[in-house]
Amino acid sequence: MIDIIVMILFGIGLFSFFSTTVGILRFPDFYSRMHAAGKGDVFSSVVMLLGLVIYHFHHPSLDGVLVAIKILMISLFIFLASPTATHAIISAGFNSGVVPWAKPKPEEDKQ
Amino acid sequence: MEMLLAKYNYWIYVTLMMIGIYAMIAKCNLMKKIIGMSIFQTAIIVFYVSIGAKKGATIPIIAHGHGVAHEAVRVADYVNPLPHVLMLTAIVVGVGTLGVALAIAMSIHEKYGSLEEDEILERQE
Amino acid sequence: MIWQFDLLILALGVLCALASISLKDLLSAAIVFGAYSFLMCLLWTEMGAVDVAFTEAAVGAGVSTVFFLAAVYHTNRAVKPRRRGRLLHKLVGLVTAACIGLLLLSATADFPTWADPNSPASVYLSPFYITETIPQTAVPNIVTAVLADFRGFDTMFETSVIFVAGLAVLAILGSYGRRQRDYEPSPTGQDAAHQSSIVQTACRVFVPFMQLFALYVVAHGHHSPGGGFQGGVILGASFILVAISYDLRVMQRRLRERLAMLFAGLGVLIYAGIGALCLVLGANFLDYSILHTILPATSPIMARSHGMLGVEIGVAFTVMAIMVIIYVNVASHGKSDRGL
Amino acid sequence: METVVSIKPLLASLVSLVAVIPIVLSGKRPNLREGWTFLAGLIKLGLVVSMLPVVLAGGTVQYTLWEVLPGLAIAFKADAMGMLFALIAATLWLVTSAYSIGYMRGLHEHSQTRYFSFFAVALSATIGVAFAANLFTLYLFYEMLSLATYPLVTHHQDGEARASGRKYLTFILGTSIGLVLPAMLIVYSLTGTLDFTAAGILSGTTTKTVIVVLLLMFVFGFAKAGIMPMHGWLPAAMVAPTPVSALLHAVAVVKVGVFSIFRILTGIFGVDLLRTLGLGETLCVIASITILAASLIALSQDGLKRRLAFSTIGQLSYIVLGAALLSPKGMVGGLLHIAMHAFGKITLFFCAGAIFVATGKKNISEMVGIGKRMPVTMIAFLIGSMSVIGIPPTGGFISKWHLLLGTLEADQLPMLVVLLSSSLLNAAYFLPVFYRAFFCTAEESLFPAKIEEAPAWCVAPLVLTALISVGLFFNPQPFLRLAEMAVQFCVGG
Amino acid sequence: MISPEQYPVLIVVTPLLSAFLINILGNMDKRFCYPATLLALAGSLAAAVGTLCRVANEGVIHYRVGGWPPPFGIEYVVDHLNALVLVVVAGVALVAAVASKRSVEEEFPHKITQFYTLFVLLTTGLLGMTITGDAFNLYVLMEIAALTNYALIAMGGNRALMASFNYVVVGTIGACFYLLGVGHLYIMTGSLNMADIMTILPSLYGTNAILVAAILMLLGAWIKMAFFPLHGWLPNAYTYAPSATSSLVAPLMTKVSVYIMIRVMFSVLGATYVFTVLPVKELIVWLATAAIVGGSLFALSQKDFKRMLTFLIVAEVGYMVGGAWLATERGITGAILHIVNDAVMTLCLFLFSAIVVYKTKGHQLSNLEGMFKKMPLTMTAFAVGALSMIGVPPTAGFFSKWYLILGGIDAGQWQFVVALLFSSLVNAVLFFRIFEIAYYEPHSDHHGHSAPVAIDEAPMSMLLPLAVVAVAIIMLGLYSGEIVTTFIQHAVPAGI
Repeated sequence: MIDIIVMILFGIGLFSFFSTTVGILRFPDFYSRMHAAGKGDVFSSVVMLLGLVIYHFHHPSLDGVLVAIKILMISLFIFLASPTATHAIISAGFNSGVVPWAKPKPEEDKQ
Repeated sequence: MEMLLAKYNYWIYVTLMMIGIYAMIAKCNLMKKIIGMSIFQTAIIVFYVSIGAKKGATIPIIAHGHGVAHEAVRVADYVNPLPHVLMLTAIVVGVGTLGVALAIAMSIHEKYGSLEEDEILERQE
Repeated sequence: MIWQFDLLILALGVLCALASISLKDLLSAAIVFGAYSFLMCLLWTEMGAVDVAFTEAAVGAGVSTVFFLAAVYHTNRAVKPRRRGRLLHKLVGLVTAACIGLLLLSATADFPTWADPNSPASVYLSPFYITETIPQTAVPNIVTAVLADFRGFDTMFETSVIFVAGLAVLAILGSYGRRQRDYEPSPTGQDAAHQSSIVQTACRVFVPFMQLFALYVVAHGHHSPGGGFQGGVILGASFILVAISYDLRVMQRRLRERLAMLFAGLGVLIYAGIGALCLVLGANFLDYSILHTILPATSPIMARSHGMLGVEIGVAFTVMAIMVIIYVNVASHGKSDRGL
Repeated sequence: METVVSIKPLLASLVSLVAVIPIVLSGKRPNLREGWTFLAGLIKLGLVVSMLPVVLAGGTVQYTLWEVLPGLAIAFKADAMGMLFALIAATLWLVTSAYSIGYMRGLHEHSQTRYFSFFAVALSATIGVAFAANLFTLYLFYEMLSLATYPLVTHHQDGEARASGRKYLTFILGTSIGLVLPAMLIVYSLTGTLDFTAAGILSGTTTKTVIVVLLLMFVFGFAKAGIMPMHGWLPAAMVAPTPVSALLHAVAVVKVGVFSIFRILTGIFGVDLLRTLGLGETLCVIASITILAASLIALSQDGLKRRLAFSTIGQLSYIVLGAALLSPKGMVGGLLHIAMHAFGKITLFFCAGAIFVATGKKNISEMVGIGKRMPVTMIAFLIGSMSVIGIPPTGGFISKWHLLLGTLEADQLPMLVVLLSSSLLNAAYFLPVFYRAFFCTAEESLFPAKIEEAPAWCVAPLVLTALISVGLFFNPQPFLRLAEMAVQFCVGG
Repeated sequence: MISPEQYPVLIVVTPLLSAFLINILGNMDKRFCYPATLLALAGSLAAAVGTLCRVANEGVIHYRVGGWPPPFGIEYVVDHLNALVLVVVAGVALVAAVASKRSVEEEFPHKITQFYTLFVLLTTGLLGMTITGDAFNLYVLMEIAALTNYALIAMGGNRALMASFNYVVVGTIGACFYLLGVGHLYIMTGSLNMADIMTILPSLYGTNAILVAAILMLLGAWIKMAFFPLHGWLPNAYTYAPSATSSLVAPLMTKVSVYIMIRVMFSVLGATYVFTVLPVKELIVWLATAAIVGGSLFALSQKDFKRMLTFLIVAEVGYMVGGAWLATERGITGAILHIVNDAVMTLCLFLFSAIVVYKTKGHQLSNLEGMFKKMPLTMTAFAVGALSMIGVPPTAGFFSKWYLILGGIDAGQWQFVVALLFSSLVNAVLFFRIFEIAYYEPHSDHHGHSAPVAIDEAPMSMLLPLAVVAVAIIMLGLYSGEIVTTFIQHAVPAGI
């Protein structure tokens, strides 16, 4: 039972990781790539960590619970840190004047 | 195949080391030299840690601390801790060297306005 | 250990290494190098060297990348495209690298197969450490025990190395000792003092937790990966985070450079002092077991454990302080005004 | 023969070294300073003389200061040979000091304090060589002498002095480090000792070729002996103030050279070894070449001191030749010649100096008729040259006589010829000086006919030495006795 | 309270502890630094001398740091060899520290605290390298010494920076090679304790890995000591270093590296392995010959006094390496004796150069004009050092050279003998050129009667150490017999 849930969570996580990567590679410009990276990254990692947490309730013991709590805290940390980082990067990019992508001419940009 | 399995760690540390040495000697940019230096040092760490590895053994922390302190500890269960200790030292030394090297590089840049070895040398004349 | 996984990481590592020395943009080179060290630390976790991995994650992937970035920020970031002239150097480099490589490869033939449980390294000394650690020092984390007790002497000097590094950076860059701290706007017009409030708030939230975690790592080093170095680095990192998200001076209001230097000295003094204490009490240098004569209600064995804790704290002090000092000086080019 | 263990030899060497301190301290008060010099000189002479009875009684005075490495000690031994040399050096130092005062003050030379202190150092080195009990000690003092004489040679500190100073060091140090040191090392690694013994230490240790190589290394290595082609420094060093030339290049330095060679031949190689290997001839040839060549060159020199220098080179080789004859009489002659030539040659140098002080003339061509002006000096000059040539009644005759006997004894007739012909050459380059000085018509004469000698401080010493060299003809003791003892000791026959 | 048992560790711990105290005190008041430094180094020297006496009386001393038995814990081993080197290192450091006062105040008044802290730590590193019996511990201390060294040299500013950067790169390579070598030994033997490794090794002599380990460790040591083909980094680093630094680093760094090479040869790999199994004996003696000749020639071509000295160091390293690899008793004796003598000689020369820099603000040969008149005492002391470099008895230099040459003769390595004599000649030329320059007043070619130069001696704090060193040189010379019989002959491995 637990296994199945874990499987599912992992599945979701992997999928969204995959799509994140695709996004980073394929999106036209800096901002949209960061969008992909930021969102996908946080979401998928949090999901997978949740999977790990649940996995630890297989045979509940003090240690298991402790580990689970630690993992939860990690996910919480990621949940806070990663968006902040994304935000900082994007604003830095904006300050140094990277122009957002406009429809007609897809021009390359350096990160 | 067994050959590969038996030694690939060592081969790859050699590769890393060659990369490092090459960068230290051939690169003209001081930062690149420094990066090469760090790679060189990590390569050594890879080597040592590979020495420590042991099949079918786990991390060198004895399970449940005091709980089972009195029952015999099976050597085969734990990887060799000694190289880890040595490499902690090596890492620390590495970051120390890195800091000093960076500091020197920065003051060189301040003095000569360049990080390229050849330019600095010709500006020294 | 899944060797495919192992090999994959190693391959990636080589790629990153190549990339970081060949990239023309130093900033990206530094970042790629960070990635490289992170791969390394994965590799070591995977080989069971958790403490090494932890340290590498904190030091290699974390702090030193920051140092690199700071340094690059203050020097020029683009590598000049090499015209002619370096051919000789390249040749020499290649030849040397090749020679050394061949030399080392020729040696690998005699090595015991990788991860062989019967290799001399695994059968000669390590069994003693593995079996004797608990009975003799009551510390489950063998690495900590070996680090702080069996080979504690190494560690003391390793702490001194850190201290030396910080002092060296001060001596080379620092305007330390001269009191003037002139404020000058950073070369690029963009003003880091106005980091968006989001970042600042987030950091304000994080920093206490980071420091708490650092203390946990130091204190819990006996039972889990971690110890003085890792904890110290994280502690330092928390300050560095303040410095980045706010401003160097804001950070300095919390930890002045002189104070930091004092901490640094103090840390190593604690370590060496404990050693000397053992000396004074009549045992050999760093022989903690003698401490039970002054510590209330402790057996020699627990005395060792406590002694280790003491030195770990000392280490943490030094490492924290020095990390901060190096960052401050590198980031502000010696005049610790406002940094990046 | 009994050996007395006493610190005297060491003291004899050190006394002038110690004297340097008061000399330097009293640098501001010249009279006091020279007082110290004399005091030291007297003490030194006293010490040397006080050892004379023991030595004449066939004993030796020995003292080992310090054994640095096994078989490598700083040790002193006053035996006949050393005593002979020490006696000469100690006596002449006093005389020369007196002369220096006249000379230096007469010319108002600069930095006289330095001059006198290094003079003292040089002397203690000389005595050290004389009393050295082994090759190592000898080498030590030999080097010390080279270094101490450098400031004396380059006293004037002008371009010329600089150049000849370089030449001096190049020859002296170059040879001693490049030849003597390795030779010494080889000897040590062969025998494990460096002591001078009666029979030599090398016999039966190695092959003839090695011996020959060593011999050549030593003979040419002691460049102070001025054996050609290692003589170049001697004429160059004539830029030094005359007393320096007089003492160091007629007595101390050069004689140290030949003395060292004597020591090596007798003490390290051993006469028998050389005889058996028939190496005497080789040396004889080397020496005689130098004798003739030097005398011929001397003929062509106009500078008085340069002429004297070349004559010195020639005369030194007499001594070497004497040693090389390996016959008792020859060696006696050689040793005696150390003494005789010393007194004769120093007289000549004093005269040259006196002339320079009084008239500022350096070249022979400018001395036409000078006898009318400085008769005393020129008479002394005559005596000196007679002694060097070997005409009775001067000491030079005695030594040359022994040498000639030696050649006969060793039936080396070619050497006999060499000696005689070179004596003729000596006469040929000395007598004209004297002749032109007196026998010239008034208009030729470059000098007014009024007598005007150099200061008394200059004249007195040269008269003294001249008289001594005459006196040595009538009573060559104690030198003859010492020489005979020394030879008999090392020839053992 | 502290028993003689503890002397060995005190040698290292005294300066280590006081380094941090100096730093803390110095942040309160600069003036504490100098006396505190002297105190620390004096204490260390005292401990070293005490240890020396113990070794002389009761032979090799083993000290278990942390009370753990070797090979599990780290062990200090003080035998006749390193007892001697320890005293030399501590002594030289003390003298250099005494002399450093004025130069430091002159050259970087703002960084006195850092300087002295680093200075003491560098000494600690060198002492630790010398005393330890653990291969890895040696590496850590090597790094301490190296890092302090980089910093101390970089403090010279300007050209020193680039020099020191090169030194960082090269030095790191050297240290890492050594570490790799240790790693190879460890993977093959599983031990880090030198003595332990040496006992295990013979069974592995044939293997490639040990060969590589030997090569790596020796390479590491050679890079650190600037042995001939690898000497590129040294001249600049030592020339442009602050004079206070160079008078500590120049005498000790290379010597200690040479000591480490000898240690590795005889106490880790074992003499039999080094001399019989390794085929490189001849080659290295040839290299050493090249080093001596090359170093001397380069020195001959220098206009810069300090730079000339640095090239002499390269030549001297050639002496010692060559002597050690002659594989004859006398040769090795000479090498070890020369470690001692050369440290003192070099100290003398560099103290003098520090005085020159302090007085004339430069280290060109032309800065020396008229020195004999200006500072006779200083020049006399310098002359002693110079004569010792040339090898004139009874100075120390003569006797070590004596042994080296004898060793060369024993081994039949004539090229080495010739090289030694040649370098003596070159040194003679070099130093007499200097004497000449110093002896003739500037532009006094009119019969010496130049304007009388006023005597203007170096400050006492610099002159006194120099004088002490000069005396020490002669004393070492006279007592070299004692030194050899009491210590060195026990240090030479048996069966050669």
